[in-house]
Amino acid sequence: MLEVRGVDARYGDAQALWGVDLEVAPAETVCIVGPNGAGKTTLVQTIAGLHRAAAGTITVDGVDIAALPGHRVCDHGVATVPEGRRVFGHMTVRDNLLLGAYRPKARAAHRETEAQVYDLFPRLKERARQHAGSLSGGEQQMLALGRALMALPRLLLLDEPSLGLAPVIVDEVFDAIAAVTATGVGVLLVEQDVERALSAASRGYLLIEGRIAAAGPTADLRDRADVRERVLGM
Amino acid sequence: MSVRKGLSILAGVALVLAVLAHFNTSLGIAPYLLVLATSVLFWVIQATSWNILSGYAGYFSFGQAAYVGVGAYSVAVLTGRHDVGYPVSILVGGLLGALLAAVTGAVAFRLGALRGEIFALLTLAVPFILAAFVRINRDIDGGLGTTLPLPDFPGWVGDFQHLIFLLMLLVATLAVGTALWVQGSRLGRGLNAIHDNEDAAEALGVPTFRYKMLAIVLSGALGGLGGALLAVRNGAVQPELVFTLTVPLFVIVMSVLGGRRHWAGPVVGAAFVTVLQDELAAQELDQWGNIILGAVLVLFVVAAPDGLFGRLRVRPWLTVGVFVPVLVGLLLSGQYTELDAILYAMVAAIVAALVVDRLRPAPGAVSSPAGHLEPSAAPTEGARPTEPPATRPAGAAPLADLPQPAPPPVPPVAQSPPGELVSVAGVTRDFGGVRALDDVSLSVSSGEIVGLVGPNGSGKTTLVNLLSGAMPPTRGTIAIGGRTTTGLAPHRVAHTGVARTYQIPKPFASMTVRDNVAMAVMFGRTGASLASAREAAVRHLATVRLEHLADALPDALNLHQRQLLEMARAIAAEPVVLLLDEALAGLNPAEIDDAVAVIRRIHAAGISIIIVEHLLRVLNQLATRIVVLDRGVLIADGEPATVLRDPAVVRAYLGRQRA
Amino acid sequence: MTAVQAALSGALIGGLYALMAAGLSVTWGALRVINLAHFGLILVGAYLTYQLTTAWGIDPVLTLLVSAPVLFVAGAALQWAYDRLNIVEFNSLLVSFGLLMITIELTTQVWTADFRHIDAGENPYGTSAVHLGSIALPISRLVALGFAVLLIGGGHLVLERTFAGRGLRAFAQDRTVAASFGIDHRRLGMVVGGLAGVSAAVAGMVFALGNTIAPAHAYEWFGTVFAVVILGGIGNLLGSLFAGLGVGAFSAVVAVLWDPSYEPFVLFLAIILALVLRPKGLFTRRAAA
Amino acid sequence: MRRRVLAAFAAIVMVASGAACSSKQESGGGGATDQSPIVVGSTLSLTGAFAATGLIHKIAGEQFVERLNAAGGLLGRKVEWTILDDQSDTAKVGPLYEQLITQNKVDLIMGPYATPNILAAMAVAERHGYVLPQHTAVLAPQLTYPCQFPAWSIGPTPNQFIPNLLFDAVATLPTPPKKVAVLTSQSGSAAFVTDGLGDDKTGVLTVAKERGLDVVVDRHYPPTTSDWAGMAAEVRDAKPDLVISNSLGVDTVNALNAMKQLGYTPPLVFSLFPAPGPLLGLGPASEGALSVSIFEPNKALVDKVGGDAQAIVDEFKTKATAASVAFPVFETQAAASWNAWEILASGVKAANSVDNKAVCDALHSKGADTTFSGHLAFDQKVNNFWPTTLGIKQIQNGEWVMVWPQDRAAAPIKAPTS
Repeated sequence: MLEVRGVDARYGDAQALWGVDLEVAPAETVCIVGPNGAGKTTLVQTIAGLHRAAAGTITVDGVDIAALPGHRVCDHGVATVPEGRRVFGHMTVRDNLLLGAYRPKARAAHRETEAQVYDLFPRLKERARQHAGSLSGGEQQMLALGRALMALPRLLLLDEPSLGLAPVIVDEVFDAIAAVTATGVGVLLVEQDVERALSAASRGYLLIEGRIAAAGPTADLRDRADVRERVLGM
Repeated sequence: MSVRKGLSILAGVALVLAVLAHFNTSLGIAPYLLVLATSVLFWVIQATSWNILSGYAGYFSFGQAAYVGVGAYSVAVLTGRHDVGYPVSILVGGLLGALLAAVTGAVAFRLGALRGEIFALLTLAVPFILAAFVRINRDIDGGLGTTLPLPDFPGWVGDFQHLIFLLMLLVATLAVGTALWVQGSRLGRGLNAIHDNEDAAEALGVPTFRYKMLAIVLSGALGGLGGALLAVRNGAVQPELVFTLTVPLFVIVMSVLGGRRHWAGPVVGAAFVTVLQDELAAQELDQWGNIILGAVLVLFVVAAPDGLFGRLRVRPWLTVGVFVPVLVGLLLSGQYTELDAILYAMVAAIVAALVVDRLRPAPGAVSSPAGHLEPSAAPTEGARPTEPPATRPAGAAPLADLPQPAPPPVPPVAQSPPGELVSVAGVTRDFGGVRALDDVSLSVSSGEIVGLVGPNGSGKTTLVNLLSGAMPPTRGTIAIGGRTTTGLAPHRVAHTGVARTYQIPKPFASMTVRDNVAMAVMFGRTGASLASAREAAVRHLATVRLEHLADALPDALNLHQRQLLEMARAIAAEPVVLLLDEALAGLNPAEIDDAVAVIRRIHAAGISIIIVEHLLRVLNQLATRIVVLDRGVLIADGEPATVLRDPAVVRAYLGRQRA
Repeated sequence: MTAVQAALSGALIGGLYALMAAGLSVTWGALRVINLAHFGLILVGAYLTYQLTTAWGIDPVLTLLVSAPVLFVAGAALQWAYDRLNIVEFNSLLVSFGLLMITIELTTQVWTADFRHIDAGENPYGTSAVHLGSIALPISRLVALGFAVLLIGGGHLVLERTFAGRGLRAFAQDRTVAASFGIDHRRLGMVVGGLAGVSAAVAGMVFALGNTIAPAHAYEWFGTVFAVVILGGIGNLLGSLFAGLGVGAFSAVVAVLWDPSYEPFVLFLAIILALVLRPKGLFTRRAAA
Repeated sequence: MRRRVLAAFAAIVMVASGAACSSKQESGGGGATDQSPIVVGSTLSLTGAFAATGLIHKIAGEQFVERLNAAGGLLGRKVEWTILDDQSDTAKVGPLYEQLITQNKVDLIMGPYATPNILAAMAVAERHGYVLPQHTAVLAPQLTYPCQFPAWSIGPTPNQFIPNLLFDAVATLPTPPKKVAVLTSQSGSAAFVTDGLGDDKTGVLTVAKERGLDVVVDRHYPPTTSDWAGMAAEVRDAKPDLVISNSLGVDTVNALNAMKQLGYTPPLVFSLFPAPGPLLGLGPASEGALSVSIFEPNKALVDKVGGDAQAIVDEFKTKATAASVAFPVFETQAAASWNAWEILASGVKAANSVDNKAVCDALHSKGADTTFSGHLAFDQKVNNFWPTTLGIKQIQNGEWVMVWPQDRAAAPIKAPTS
């Protein structure tokens, strides 16, 4: 479904990504691991259209989205759960969710999707009228996920979903990710908790200094020397 | 350039100007240039006065007219109505300006929330109030205006124009000298830190309230003196003259156009805008004059959003190289008056600098990629242009591949006597109706590393904020090393030996990594000078192995490096206890191991540590004790192994994943 | 009785303050542009109403049919320029100050600096009133309040209840994340800028109904309007309505019970007090952090 | 880096000053010959808040200079007028006059418009010993410079003179007013008529009491006032016979509008210094309103002045209409302007020189001849304010008509219609 081919990204003169290739299939969770500063967030932003690719193609179901501005990328079924959750704290939980359904297609179906999201995260329903800023970190992560689901994505980009969350909450978040994948959505996961990422995903990519250094099933990756040294610290 | 040298050059320039003005007739300088120069100096005073608070510390003020008005009316009332001599009334103008500033500051700065636009509105209101007060009060002038007598002055001064020029020059020199001195002093560094991140500055030991008060009082005194001289120059004072919005608007225009972070910015801005305005008025353009002025303003702000001086300074030779030939050329052509020539030469120099800047951006003027997520994921290559390539291991991530030299030991801290270091007794903290901490008691002995864990929203960060003094407890007391810190300002708490890091790093964005750390040394318990603080900073950077990035700006650092910078800054304050608030969040295992090693080194130097962390693997390695909070209540406190088996802890926090 | 009359009249004129403040507040809050040129747009709105009414004898309220579209385009164009040139916050203050100067001088070129006034013959609203016993409610002020409630109330509903409104609020808080959900900030920003222009057209029209117009007025509006924007809470539309009414009524009562000369003194002291007690604005809901 | 910049600064200063020296010597040579024009300099508020009236003074002045040159100029030399725009900003007036005198080296100066600006210009004129004819400064006691010559005399003590003039005029009405409401703008040129100035507390308030009138409303408002509803309500509820609006510009218009909106029209209104046009624009609401004037182009008055008066008045109307002035009538402001120029011309002729000291002395000893105010003699003891020719004018049938004092009136004062 998602195919990234030969993508470069730059910040001014500085190049952050070098010829990145990757793909994600429907109902598949794929993780990207690598040291800080390897370009993982840049990669997610480039796919989401928030950063312009300097070269290469990014196709979603055959449509090249690499040149589209950020607000057009979601039209092709790509939704993002950004690092640090970034819910709209001054808006209610429900308004956050409805915002997720901003694009016309999602807007038309927003009632049904909203019900589905509440089924997945009952706690959001309880708090629908509360300001998102008053939620706990775990609840905010649920909301960020729910908000992305409201966009009826076929591809979900998850950037550091466990960041700053208590273990008991991280469990819930990863359960929810699994549930989402089960509905047929492709998930691209960036996660510093490498153990978690490798166990949640079926395939993975090792990104080092803006280049894909290794790729394969997570079970294989775990055993590779460079992964163990560079990201697992063993 | 040292401050002292700067001041002596400034004094020299002032002296030259004074001599030129004194002999203007014999030198053939048109008397009108003296008049114009007096106007320029007035605006230099006001723009500089504004800049000391609003530029350096970032507290945008719309109240400059208040100081001008108070100064002018001091002269109007004392000299115009009560025959008090000019010298006294001018000084009183400065004093009252300072007093007014002190009152404004005391109201605004006592309340931490009065920042940004709220502070701006507060200051906007002050001139309105004063204007109304003058109009109501017939003992002042009831709004009728006051005329002033011609001052007496010794004959050697020359005529009145010489007198007022010299007075303005004196105060302008004082103002610019003050701004120059402030910029190079601890006060200036502190104000800069306040501008970048006030909370972090306070936590590092910067006495923010005192510094802001100092800045606003200096600003008020200089503004008041300038206003008093305006009254003398004009010979008449009306409320419409002094309490007008055009004063703050033009002062802001001048300072921002010139550049707010450097003392010379307002000087350049004031000179340029005043000369331009004057030239436009003299051209008999009527409305077109203001239209051109407006257009120039729009163009230059768009072209140089961070101020003209910054652009000129990057290329001094280009600036002078364009200015001087154009000036000389125009003068020799005989077609232009001196003033036209000066103005056109200034415009030519500015335009040249801006155009060249556009074509070939100067080093150090890298603009951050606007409109994108903060570049925490910025690449490790490039983006650190100030760093000489040789010191960077080519093609390697800075941390992981570094050869592991024996890191220098953290300088040992004056050991506090063993025993209770941190004591938290019955502490409760409410936010509105929500109780974030409920009757928490906790004690930390020296040498411990205490892990603080709990679900999100359980009160961990609140406890860190209470310990660092960022907020007071609703009830209960906190003591550090036997000394009660409850009720102390955060910078005082810092001086008792508490340092902290922030969950989301809060570096001072306008300072290099080295200076970020040097700030902590300067404002820490020992209070070193900037020069020695910079040396010490390099040592602390070596402890966290960031020394190769000492000259980079924080924007160019990735998350891990920023968190290391937070730690370097914290230990630079030479604390006895260090509060680490999720300092490892977002790091991958390899980086975590690296950070853990740093923390161990810090601990080995005798610093006790309280660490908030979700990663139990880390706490198991590091902590001597674990404390668990749940919904504001302390539910467990003890050995890591014991605590992590506690059923209540498992239920509330750990879930199915055990340590 | 006099005080009641004054308070009511003051509150009604507060509708005008609210109209002037609303556009400024929403572009500041949502787009982070402090658009001083907004005062210029209000001025142009007032002159357009004057011009169309006196030259063609159109009913002053109907002049909105012309001035609102014109100022919509102007507001949208301004926002387009600010966005293109990446001008936000305090630099926008400077740039828009330059633009305000230009606007004021251009209106002076066209209409001269003379005081202009829509004569009674062409202005059916100018001097008539609704009488309730001894209380008179001037029509021009009722128009001000009516438009304020309509425009601000409508704007509030749009912000709260529609997808576009949510999009704008989201954009105000986090433009990057908002963009990733399909919010085209350029277009939305231009629409908001345009609507702020429309509010300026309405404010200008209302001002021209009951006052004489001169280019220099643009500066005189600063103090009160900024006070209303900040007291109401930046970006808070309903807040600016309430703050407008409150400031209007409060100053009128001070003027009657004490003396008009004390009004700015008391008003701005009260504003400082209000800021000290409620620094986030009087009408901002307490959002949990 | 800083050192280099500072060095550059110093270099700039040196070069600038050096260049200034060299160019100066070239331009200093051309001394004034008898054929060179006489240059008069002034600022006017051509933009900003005072621009509406500033334009009237510009048109009147240019008209005067044109006529003067057509008649051969002064002392056989052409007259040139340099006008700079002070943008209605008092702070700019002083430096601009300094510029005119020291850089442009004008021979003579003319005052700017509006009292605060005139005070600022007077300080400069006094420093340089220039003669300052000025058209519109009314704050007589503050105009202490001996070579300042007022062209619009409202007497040395206007705070006594104006109330008495007004009350004398309305006392001739069939039912003279008994209750007065006083609204006062807290600005330099209006408030002193209500409250007096300095130690002299005489003003509308005290004079009204002396004459047994009842002051039912006394309100002072800041010049920035924009909401008149409160004052309007108070006036309405106090039911005065006469509303005295000691105000400037359009304040009276706004106040009357606000009253009208409350369903109230005061029986009789006096407006101290109104902008002439807008009050007429109120239509019937302003019929019968009173104000002060030194000249109105009423036929009777123009005939009485005689000479060129009609031609001047007509020519002004053509020019002002062309410049789209809202109220293109040669009334008090334009007449004051004309007076000021005639004072300057008279002084130069009498002194037979453009030496400012000589002109000043000549004006003191010989006075000046004016078209609209006759011969003026300047008394230094009262700041050169000559016996006032100020009268009361009234809106009758939509036009300003001089109605008081009787010997200079074009028509008798009319009683309120209601």
